[in-house]
Amino acid sequence: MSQPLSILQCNDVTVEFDGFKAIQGMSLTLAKGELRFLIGPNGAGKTTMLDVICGKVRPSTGQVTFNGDIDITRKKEHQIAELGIGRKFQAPSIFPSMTVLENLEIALRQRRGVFATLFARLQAEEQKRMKRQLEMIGLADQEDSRAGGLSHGEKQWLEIGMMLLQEPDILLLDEPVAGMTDKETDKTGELLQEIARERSIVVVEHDMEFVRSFASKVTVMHEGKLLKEGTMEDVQRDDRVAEVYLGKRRDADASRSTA
Amino acid sequence: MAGYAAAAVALFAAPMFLSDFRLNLLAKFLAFAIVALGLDLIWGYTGILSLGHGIFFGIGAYAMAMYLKLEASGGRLPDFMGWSGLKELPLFWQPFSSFGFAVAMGIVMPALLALFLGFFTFRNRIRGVYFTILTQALVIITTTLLVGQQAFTGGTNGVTGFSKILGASLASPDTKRMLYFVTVLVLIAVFVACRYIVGSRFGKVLRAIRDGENRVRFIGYNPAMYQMVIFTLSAAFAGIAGMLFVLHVGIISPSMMGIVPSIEMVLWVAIGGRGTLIGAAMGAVLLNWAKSEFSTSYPEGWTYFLGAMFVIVVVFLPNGLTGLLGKIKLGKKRRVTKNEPTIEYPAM
Amino acid sequence: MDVFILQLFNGISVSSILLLIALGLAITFGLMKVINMAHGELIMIGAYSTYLTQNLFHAYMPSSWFNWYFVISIPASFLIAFLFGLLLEVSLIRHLYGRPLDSLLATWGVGLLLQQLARSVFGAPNVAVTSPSWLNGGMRILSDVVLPYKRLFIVGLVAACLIAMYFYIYRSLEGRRMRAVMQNRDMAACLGVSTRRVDAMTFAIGSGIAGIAGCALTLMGPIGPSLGTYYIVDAFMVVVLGGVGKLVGTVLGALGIGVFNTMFEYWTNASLGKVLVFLCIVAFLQWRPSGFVAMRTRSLD
Amino acid sequence: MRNRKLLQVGIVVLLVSLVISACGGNKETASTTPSETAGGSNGAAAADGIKVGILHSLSGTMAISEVSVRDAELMAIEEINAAGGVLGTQIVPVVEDGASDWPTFAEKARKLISEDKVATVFGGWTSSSRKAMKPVFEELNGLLWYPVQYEGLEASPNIFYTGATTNQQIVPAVDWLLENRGKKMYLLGSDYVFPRTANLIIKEQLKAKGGELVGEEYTPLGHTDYSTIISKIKEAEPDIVFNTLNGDSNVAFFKQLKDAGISAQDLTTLSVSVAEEEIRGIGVDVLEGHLAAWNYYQTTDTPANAAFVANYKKKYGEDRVTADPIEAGYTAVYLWKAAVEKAGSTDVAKVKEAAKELEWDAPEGKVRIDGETQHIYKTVRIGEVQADGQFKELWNSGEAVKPDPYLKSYEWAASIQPSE
Repeated sequence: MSQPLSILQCNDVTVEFDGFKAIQGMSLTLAKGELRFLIGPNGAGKTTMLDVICGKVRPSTGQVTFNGDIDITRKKEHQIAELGIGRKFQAPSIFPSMTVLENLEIALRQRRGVFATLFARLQAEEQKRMKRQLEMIGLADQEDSRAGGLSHGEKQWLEIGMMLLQEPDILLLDEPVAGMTDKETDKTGELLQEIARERSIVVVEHDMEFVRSFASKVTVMHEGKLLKEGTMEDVQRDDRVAEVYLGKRRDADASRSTA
Repeated sequence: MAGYAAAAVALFAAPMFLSDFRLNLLAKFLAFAIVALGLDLIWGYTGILSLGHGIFFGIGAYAMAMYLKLEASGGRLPDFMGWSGLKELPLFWQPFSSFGFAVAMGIVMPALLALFLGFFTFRNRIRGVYFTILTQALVIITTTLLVGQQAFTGGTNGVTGFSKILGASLASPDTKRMLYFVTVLVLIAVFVACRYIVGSRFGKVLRAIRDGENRVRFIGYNPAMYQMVIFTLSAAFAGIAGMLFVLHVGIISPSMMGIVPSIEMVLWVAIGGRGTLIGAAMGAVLLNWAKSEFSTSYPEGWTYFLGAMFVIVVVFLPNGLTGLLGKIKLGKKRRVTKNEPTIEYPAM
Repeated sequence: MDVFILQLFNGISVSSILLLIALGLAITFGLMKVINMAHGELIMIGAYSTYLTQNLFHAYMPSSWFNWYFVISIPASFLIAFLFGLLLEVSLIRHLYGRPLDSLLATWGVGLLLQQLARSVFGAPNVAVTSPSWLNGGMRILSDVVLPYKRLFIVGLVAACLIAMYFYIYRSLEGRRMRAVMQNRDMAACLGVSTRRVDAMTFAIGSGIAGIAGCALTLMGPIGPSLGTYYIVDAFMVVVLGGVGKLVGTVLGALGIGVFNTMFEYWTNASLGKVLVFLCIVAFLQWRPSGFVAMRTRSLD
Repeated sequence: MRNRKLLQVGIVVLLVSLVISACGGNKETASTTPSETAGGSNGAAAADGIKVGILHSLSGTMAISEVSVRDAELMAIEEINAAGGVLGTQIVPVVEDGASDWPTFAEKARKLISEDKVATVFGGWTSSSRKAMKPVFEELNGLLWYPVQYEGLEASPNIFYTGATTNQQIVPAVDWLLENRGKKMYLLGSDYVFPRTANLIIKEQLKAKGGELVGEEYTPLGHTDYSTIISKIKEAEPDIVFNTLNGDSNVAFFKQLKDAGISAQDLTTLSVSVAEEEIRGIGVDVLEGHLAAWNYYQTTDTPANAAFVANYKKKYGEDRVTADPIEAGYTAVYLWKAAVEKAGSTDVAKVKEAAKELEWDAPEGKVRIDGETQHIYKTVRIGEVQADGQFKELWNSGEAVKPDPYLKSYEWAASIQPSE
């Protein structure tokens, strides 16, 4: 059954919260090196879908497999992260009392056991990678600042930087450009395309401008179900999508900060 | 480094300046400083508030007290067992006639209990306030059991009436001085260990857990493991401190393990300054010194002072006296940067 | 059979007392996430208020009226504890929102201060409160089963408090504001609700109910400066076991602890009974970390 | 970063030196100035006075009981000083707070003996505090006067016991109950050493004297709900409840007993920890008719007592009451004074020698120190609570009973004595 080229497969996933079905029988297949956009009106279950993949929410039925044959449906968050699935949350979540550099240090791909970290020394190679990452996210001159003191955009970048240092195979991004300026948004988009050369990415986004500019393949969700999957043109041409979005477009754009 | 060296020298030189009684007091305070260091590791650095450290302290203390009691009874039944109606030494008491066994138990038993508790609670993601209240429940369970099993534990009286350790008389000033030096050495060792832990990547993960436990999980760390390990370590430190306490004070009773002493231990750290090791240790020494100085002359005033101090520090000076001193010094230099070492304690 | 009925009643009675002391806490902890360790001292304030009311009646009212002091003392206790709560909120608690563990420590300090204050004002020994004579005696339902009026009264008092709270929270304008603030503070503020006022009111009401608990406790137990320390941990256990944010959880928590405690105490002894109950609580929380009734949220922390 | 390190170093140095200097500073001054005392004396008087320690809990849960004993002891010292002091010098009390915490008692005892160099110490209430202080007094060869009835099985060479031991309170009380109130006894106590040891003795006594044990129950200190216990008592149908509950638990127990419809007419209870002070906190309405066993009541009719009660009320307020431990604390100070004057010295060994068989007219009647055990001969009294909160004496032992802490003269108690 498993396609050799797919890195992530969600089969018939259903999520229930106290009787309310947030996701109903959703399936999703992600190929290696794919940049996939997940869109849909509020309450469509996009964020919940990311939660299922990264282990934050357990589906009541259905299965999620990683890299062809690893069943991650029942695995814990940290195990899933260790396997190579990274997650960026909607609100920037960095460690505010630690410095930028310290934030990056603990995000580095490394052995994450108690004893490994207790005796870990910062290797020259690791240092180089962190420096490079700092340059890339434009925080090189703030490496010793407390992360809590950064601006909102800087925090977003820091979190992306942390995620890249984790070197995951799949990146799950929840509204990465929320609160960014146009320039920052463009830069992020380019970065995502660059990353997608070696890794797979799933982006949940409300900013249609951004989606249109950078998406190759788009999945539309509605009321917890798959509505349409295809290229941006396919999706835009689809009647049902238009129906869901028309008249609702304004709402969706206005309340970007909720999902 | 120079400051720490000076502090160590001062501690080693203290016997030359202090009377036996004062030295004994200082030794007791230093034992308390060890508990404070352990508490700081889990509270100041990891953000877990345990109001149950009195138990771990107490278990360590009881282990040592059992050895001392058997040593003092010289083969006969310890006095309290007699008046509780026991006719022979209970089985679990017997190995405590060995000093080595007692010391090992004083460290291992609190650590194991913490490991056991931590294994379940942290894995089940009981944290923040819930964990804190759970530790209080544990305190009630332990003290009620200890008090209830008088024949085996000495009940509310606890265990007291010791005479010698490893053949040396506990009453002699030489032994006391020796025990003082042992306490200083242990404190330094624990302090160095804590410094290492805090500075290591492990320590950074701990702080990350304090800032956002779930976020740590999505980076790929298992916070439960880290919390368990640090909680266990902290309990072991408390156990060591308990053993030293018994040697200096000559008694342990459930009243040292209850809810009030457990909260007081947290108070030392809060007032000294959580999140800095030196603050925690100094808090323990200073507060206890002040207590023994002032509580006598003004028992009522002391309680007011203690309560007010607690409220003011927690509400307005979350970084304790160390934080306050830091602010004053920085203020003088007119140097305020983003780097200022104030720590935000996020919602838990 | 007689003993069974009596023990069942005792279980319910113990639960009702637990519920009464935990109700105020359920509000301050459950709705505001403030861990008020001084809750026990607010109970103590309620008890001393009752004592003062009694003394006032002794001094200024005709002795035939004395029996009715208790009727006055319930609102009086509520009011005095309410005022103390208000003062506490305005001066301290409002600096502690979002820092639940710090609120625990700071209010413990407040508790210490209040205890010492009571000691300075009323002296260290217990004071005596004479129960009104209409609460003496009991209802004989079987030849050997007497249900004391005082315990029945407390059960009724708890029911009344619950109903009053239900109407306040779910049926009044103030209550709606309170729920709005507790669920989404920023949004409520945007809509013109004075969150400061609501916070202060909520905390004060929680404190006031502690005062009523204190008043009721004068019927059953000692009245002294350390009165609160006997009940505070039990009260927290009730709230934690019940789950945060819903009154029905608190009711279940109180019933669970009260009934099991009575049963265990009957089968074993008081010390072991207590240990067993606490062990059960610890075990139960491992299974359901957020208590009987849990509210789910979607936020990260 | 560098600045931060420097700062930390600075703080360390500052704090360490502060502590050391604080501790050290006291060493220099400790020998010349005594601690501030609640008695209001100052350093000047200390230079030519005899210092004695007063060590009770002035804070914490035990303060309820112990503050009054401190008051009585200070009053005795004041009286003695007013009459010219002891050996022609004034007594200077050094008051310390045991804070209801046993290790603190040990610490303060050590301070009083080795730092303040007091001649003797009056102090303690709970058995636990005495057990904590005992090794200190024995190690440093100090002298402690302990004023509260206790569980016996102890006779330290460094302690004088001015409260009752078991054969001066519990044993005669049980005898009296078996003779006058019935055979079926229920033992109820707080969960600590005194009740457990007392009940151990009572159980032996019941076996020997044809009584019947129908139940035994211990509740944690601070227990406040007695509904289940009362159910158990009802089921057991005893003639007598022998009550060794302590402190606040008594309030809850008696209030709830009355609510359950059980009055003193239905069931005899005899308490050994409820005295005049406790009655005020429980309320006379629930206690009236219940019994207690002590060696002294405020109503005890001796000339010394009339003066004692009058002075105490005059000094501390008309609403205050005297009680057995208060009287025992007061008596202890006078006994020590008498011993010092007889010995002509405050030296511990000499005082102990002089104290043997010493007699004094205490408020409770004539007392005598038993040289062998360092306990005192006391008259046993069983009293009933009256509507005014005072006791009416129902029975007394007639003459002072010789103390026998190990119950050696009681055949049935053989199994309780330590096996040596």
